[in-house]
Amino acid sequence: MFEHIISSMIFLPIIAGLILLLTPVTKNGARAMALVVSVAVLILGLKLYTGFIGAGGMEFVENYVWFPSLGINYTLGVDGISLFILMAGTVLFPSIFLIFTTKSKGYYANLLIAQGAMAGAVCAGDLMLFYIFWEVMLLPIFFMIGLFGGEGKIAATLKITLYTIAGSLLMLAAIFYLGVAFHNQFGIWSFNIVNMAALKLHGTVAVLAFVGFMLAFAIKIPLFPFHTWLPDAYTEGPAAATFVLSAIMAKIGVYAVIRFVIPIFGAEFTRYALIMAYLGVIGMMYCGFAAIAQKDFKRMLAFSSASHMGIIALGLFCMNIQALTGSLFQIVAHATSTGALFLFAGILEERMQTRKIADLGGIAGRAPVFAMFFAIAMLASVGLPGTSGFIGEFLIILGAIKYNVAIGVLAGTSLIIGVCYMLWMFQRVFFEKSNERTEKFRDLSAAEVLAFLPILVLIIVMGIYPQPFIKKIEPAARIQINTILHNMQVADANALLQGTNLEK
Amino acid sequence: MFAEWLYFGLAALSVLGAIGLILFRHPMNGAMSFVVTLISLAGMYALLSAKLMFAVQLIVYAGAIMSLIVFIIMFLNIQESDLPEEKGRGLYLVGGVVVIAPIAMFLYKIVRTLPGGDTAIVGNGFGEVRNVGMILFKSWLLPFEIISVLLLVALIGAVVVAGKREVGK
Amino acid sequence: MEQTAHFYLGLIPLMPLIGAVLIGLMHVTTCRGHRFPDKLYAVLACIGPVLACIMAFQVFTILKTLPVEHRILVHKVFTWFSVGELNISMGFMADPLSSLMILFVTFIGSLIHIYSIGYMADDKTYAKFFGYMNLFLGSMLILVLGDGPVVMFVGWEGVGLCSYLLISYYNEDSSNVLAGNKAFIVNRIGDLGFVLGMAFLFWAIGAQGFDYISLKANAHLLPQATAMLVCLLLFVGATGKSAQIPLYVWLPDAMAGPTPVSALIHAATMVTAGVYMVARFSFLYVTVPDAGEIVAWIGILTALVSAIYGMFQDDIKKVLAYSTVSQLGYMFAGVGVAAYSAGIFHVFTHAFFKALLFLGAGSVIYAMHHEQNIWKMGGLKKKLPVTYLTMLVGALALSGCPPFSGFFSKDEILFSAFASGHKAIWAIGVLVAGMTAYYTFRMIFVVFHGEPHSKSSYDHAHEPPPVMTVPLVLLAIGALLAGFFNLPELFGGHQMVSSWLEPSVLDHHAHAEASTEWMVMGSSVLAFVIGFSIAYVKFAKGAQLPVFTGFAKFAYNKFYIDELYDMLFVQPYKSIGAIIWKDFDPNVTDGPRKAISWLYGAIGDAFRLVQTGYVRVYAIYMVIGLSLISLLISQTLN
Amino acid sequence: MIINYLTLSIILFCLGILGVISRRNVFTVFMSIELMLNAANLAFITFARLHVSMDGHVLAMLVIAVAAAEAALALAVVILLHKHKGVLDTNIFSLLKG
Repeated sequence: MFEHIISSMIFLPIIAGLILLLTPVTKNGARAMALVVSVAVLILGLKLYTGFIGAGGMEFVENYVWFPSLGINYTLGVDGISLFILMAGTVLFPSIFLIFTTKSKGYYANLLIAQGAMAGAVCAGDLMLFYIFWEVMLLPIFFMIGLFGGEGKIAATLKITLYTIAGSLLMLAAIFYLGVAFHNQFGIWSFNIVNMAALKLHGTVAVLAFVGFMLAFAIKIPLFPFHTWLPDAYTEGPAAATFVLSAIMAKIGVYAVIRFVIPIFGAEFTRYALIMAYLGVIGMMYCGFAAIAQKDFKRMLAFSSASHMGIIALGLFCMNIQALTGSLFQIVAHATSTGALFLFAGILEERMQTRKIADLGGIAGRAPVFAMFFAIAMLASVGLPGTSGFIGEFLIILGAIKYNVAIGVLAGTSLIIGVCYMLWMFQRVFFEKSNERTEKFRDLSAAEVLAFLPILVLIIVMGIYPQPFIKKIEPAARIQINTILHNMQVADANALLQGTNLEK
Repeated sequence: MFAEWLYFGLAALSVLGAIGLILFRHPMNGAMSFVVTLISLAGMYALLSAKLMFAVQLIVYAGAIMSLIVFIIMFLNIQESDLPEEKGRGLYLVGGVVVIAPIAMFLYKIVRTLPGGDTAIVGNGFGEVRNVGMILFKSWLLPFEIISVLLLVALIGAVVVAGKREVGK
Repeated sequence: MEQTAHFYLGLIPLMPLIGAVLIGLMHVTTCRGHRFPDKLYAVLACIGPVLACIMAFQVFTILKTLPVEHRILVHKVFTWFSVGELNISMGFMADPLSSLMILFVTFIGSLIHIYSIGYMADDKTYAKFFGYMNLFLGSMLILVLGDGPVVMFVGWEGVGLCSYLLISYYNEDSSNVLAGNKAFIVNRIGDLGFVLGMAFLFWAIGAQGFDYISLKANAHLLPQATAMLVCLLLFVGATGKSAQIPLYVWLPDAMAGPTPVSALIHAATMVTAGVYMVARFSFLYVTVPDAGEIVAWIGILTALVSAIYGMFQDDIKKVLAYSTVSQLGYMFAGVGVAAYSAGIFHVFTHAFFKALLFLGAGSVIYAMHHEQNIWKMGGLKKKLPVTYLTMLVGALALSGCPPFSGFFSKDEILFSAFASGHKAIWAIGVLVAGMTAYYTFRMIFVVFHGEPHSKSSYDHAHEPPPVMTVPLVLLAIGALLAGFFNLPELFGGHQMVSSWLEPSVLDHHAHAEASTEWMVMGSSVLAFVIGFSIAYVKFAKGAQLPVFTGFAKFAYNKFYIDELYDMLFVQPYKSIGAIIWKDFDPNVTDGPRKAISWLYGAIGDAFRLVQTGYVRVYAIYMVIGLSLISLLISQTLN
Repeated sequence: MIINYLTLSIILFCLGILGVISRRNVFTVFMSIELMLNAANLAFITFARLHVSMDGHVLAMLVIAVAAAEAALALAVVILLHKHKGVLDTNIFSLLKG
């Protein structure tokens, strides 16, 4: 089991989920099983984390030939980039099963499948394998929103599915193109990511393939202006689906940019990074502004999440180590803070049977523990020093300033924008006078406190002592940055060469 | 030479029969016309040394299937008023010919590329019951069995579909 | 000896923080069931600050034993985060500047905590209040002791958060919460300046180390333009935190919190952070005198504007709030003209008399059952003698009456401004001094002299318990004597504070003739006398609620600045949000998607026409297709 | 000549198509389909003769069997149709309308 630790982390939940779907288990049995499985995965994950060296390369590699004729392999591995996304999912999942006690069997089964598929997408070392997991992880979300969502669930399901499928089909085409290009250049078939980095791409087709990849990831992240599926899906989806989407799945989009786009499309990446960076920062401001106009707290959180994703995406495109490390750190930080916020929103919605901010108020007086927990997650989300949100945001702003002053200054405004809508929402939901609806609000139960405690502890620990995390992230980020810098030098040299040619 | 004449005679008959099938308004007339085609086709089979098929065509097709059809037509006692009004029939026919002509042309072009061969009667028991039977039950056993299942299914299906008594009340 | 000091350095901010966490945990775990007694919380809350205060004294004395050029202790607790050339340690530094700051921060903070035991006695969420207070003090100590700008920023944001929590403490009333939001958001605007300043500073000279010592050593490498930019951006941060133009609007609203909170914000923590920061970065500001000029002008204009506001307020706490803004303006004028030690000295004396005034006001409010309007008080002199006397000391110090502490510190700033050639700033400063005397004694006279305006509450008024009056007396002594620490040589003093701060701040020493010094001092005293006399004439014999007209009305409504900001920033922000959400997002951003789905629908509708439902028609389509294909392929055959 | 037989097969097949698409009487349509089957059979048998292999015969026989099965079912449907609607019009089947 331990030599196949990643495979176990992927397939244990998937198989458990399928078993749940196929057998007539009661909903409590399903929940218990899901909890046990996710805790087992957590134990595996902790073992993986402690065994991880962090030298920058892939570790815990598993490699088996799958389709020899096409060079498609079953390749898995983790490095500093994937480790934390994997761990974020692993740590956060058990709490869902602790918190949501009243759902049906399918709810838990789908969550388990999503967990496994996401682990697979993060650890895949082969483009085709990645693509398969990438698509599989959408399926449970599709069912969860469609089956357990709110009033507009069908429209939301269609929207998210069509958007993401459109993106990923373009990516599939780009993957095929890469495979063929690889075969043409080296005479063998391979979809291995490490091999792909050796590929030399030129011309319009390369740009198209780059766009294919970027579009798929931009939709998943979501980068402005591809974010319009997000508010609907996050709002109408059940709490756990929203949690999975915002806390982990969106991060896989960011992860995929680092993992695939930077090594394979280095030249295109450096050429279009500025546009992407602007998209990121515009998305941050745009969604931040949209958030203040929301009357529905879940939709507001959705926009806030999209706004933060803009900042995280910005960090990718700044092409320096601070911003990239910040981005990767922020991935985890945002997973914990926004994940927790959506879980709180789920609890709020379940207990109050409303999503309208105007219907609430005075909850802090009824439920001080809930209010305090919410406040901690909220403060992490607005990037207060001492919480996890600050480190990443600070590093990204720092890196952005170096990359481009205008972008850096705009990115800095996230400090203000975030706090405006968050505080205003907090005021209307938790402060002011309570009404007959919120009078009845029940504070968190012991099990819920237990479920949230690890998340909150993580938020604080990552804010006060982030260095152990950064130490594992930085070497992997440095490799990517070196790739980028190398590409920039090559581009400069080419430009120089062309210049001298013109002079002659 | 005689075979040549015979072929043209039969071909003319079969085409006329087919045209009749398409043109006659009443299905009874069409069916009769169609029988002519079937019988002339049986002659064609004979000319092509397919002795067993000649017999089968006459007995099964012209005999059994067509009599079933004619029986049903008579059974339903079709009046002029039962027939659908087909006002644009001529137009459809002309249009159809226009549309189908390229298909025919295409097929004909393909056929023309085939090697010519003579159609003299082949002896040695070619196309006789014994030899066809040997092939049928040796190399075509599985399709044969499947066809038998198909016939069974069709039989049951026909009974179920046509045998609903309660409808029409 | 130094080892102990290092040990203390880490512990000083930790003490109140531990208290905060402990109280917080106790409060949260017991909030639904049986609560711990309030006394326990009170003791727990006061232990942290008092211990921190004792340790601060220790550090101060240890530092004093060291030779002047070695008076700097750095204790790096752990590497906070390190990415590439960016290395940030969670480190604490004690030098003359920060040791002086923590000394009075912890001292006054402790007194305010003790005072709160009495003031908050009948509060339902006693524990929560003290948890926040401890957190506040801890954040301030981190701010002061941090060994680099990033660690300072932790405290910087921390005090912002705590001010939010405490201002919106009575959170059932939405106006209080709005005031808290305003404080936090306005502070955040300043913080943006701070962060950007840090970023520019880092990319310019931060690679060799991003703490004050390395920065100071490398400051000469900084290009002039960058230095200017960094200084201005950092000053934006300072205007947010220290309530200067244009970000001063939050401070008066911050009066929504309990009075001890106001005292803590105004005296010991938070608002002085901006001045401290400018002094801390004096090594940058001296390289660009233009930046200092801007700081000084903004400071003195703030002083003037808020003094004007202060003359027309009718809420006792608002008068004090504007006086704080005004005094902060003085401090910035001081640091702006490169008289850093004078600025810090004013911070020091101001901490005493402003804490005193707020706590005194708290006593009055406590006695009057949470009545804050000065026109409903009056004649309280007899009922609250201790409060009256201590507040009088505070008022004299605030208005710069010799020999109270405020006189010396304010005079030093004015003198520095005059001597360094900023005559206009000096002139405004003297004018503001007169106005300060006027509105301070207007408040004192209306509240304590004359006839009671509200008989019933006057009858119920009584002197608060000793737990509240003892801190008042201690602070009054401080307010009286603090000025002597920096007695100018003119009076035979040795300028102890200035020489103590010498190694930390790069003072610009302006020298002038003794006669000039006498002239400057004389004009300040004259301004005080004039302001006091006008107040005496108008209010000492009792006065009624005035009706404001013309300019007075304009000033009473604070020049409508809040309304202006609301119109310029808040409403556009909300409407942009609404436009994006209601119009732009569904129509423009989502437009392509909608267009595509419409296209699909249209194509589908078009194809519906073809679907007649007649089998024969489908067969015809099939044949037509077959025919077309045949035609195509026929072309290739001969 | 082999080619003549195949040409006849083409002609009959095309007439069959013509019958299917231009007529609305169920019987005629049905018999037109039979006609197409027969055209195919003729082609099978011609090819069998061409290659002197009897597999074509077997196939033709199987086609006849299928035709028989089809006849049985189709006539059952026709009877039902006549019983229900009293018409023999193929346009009665229009459930596929979009």
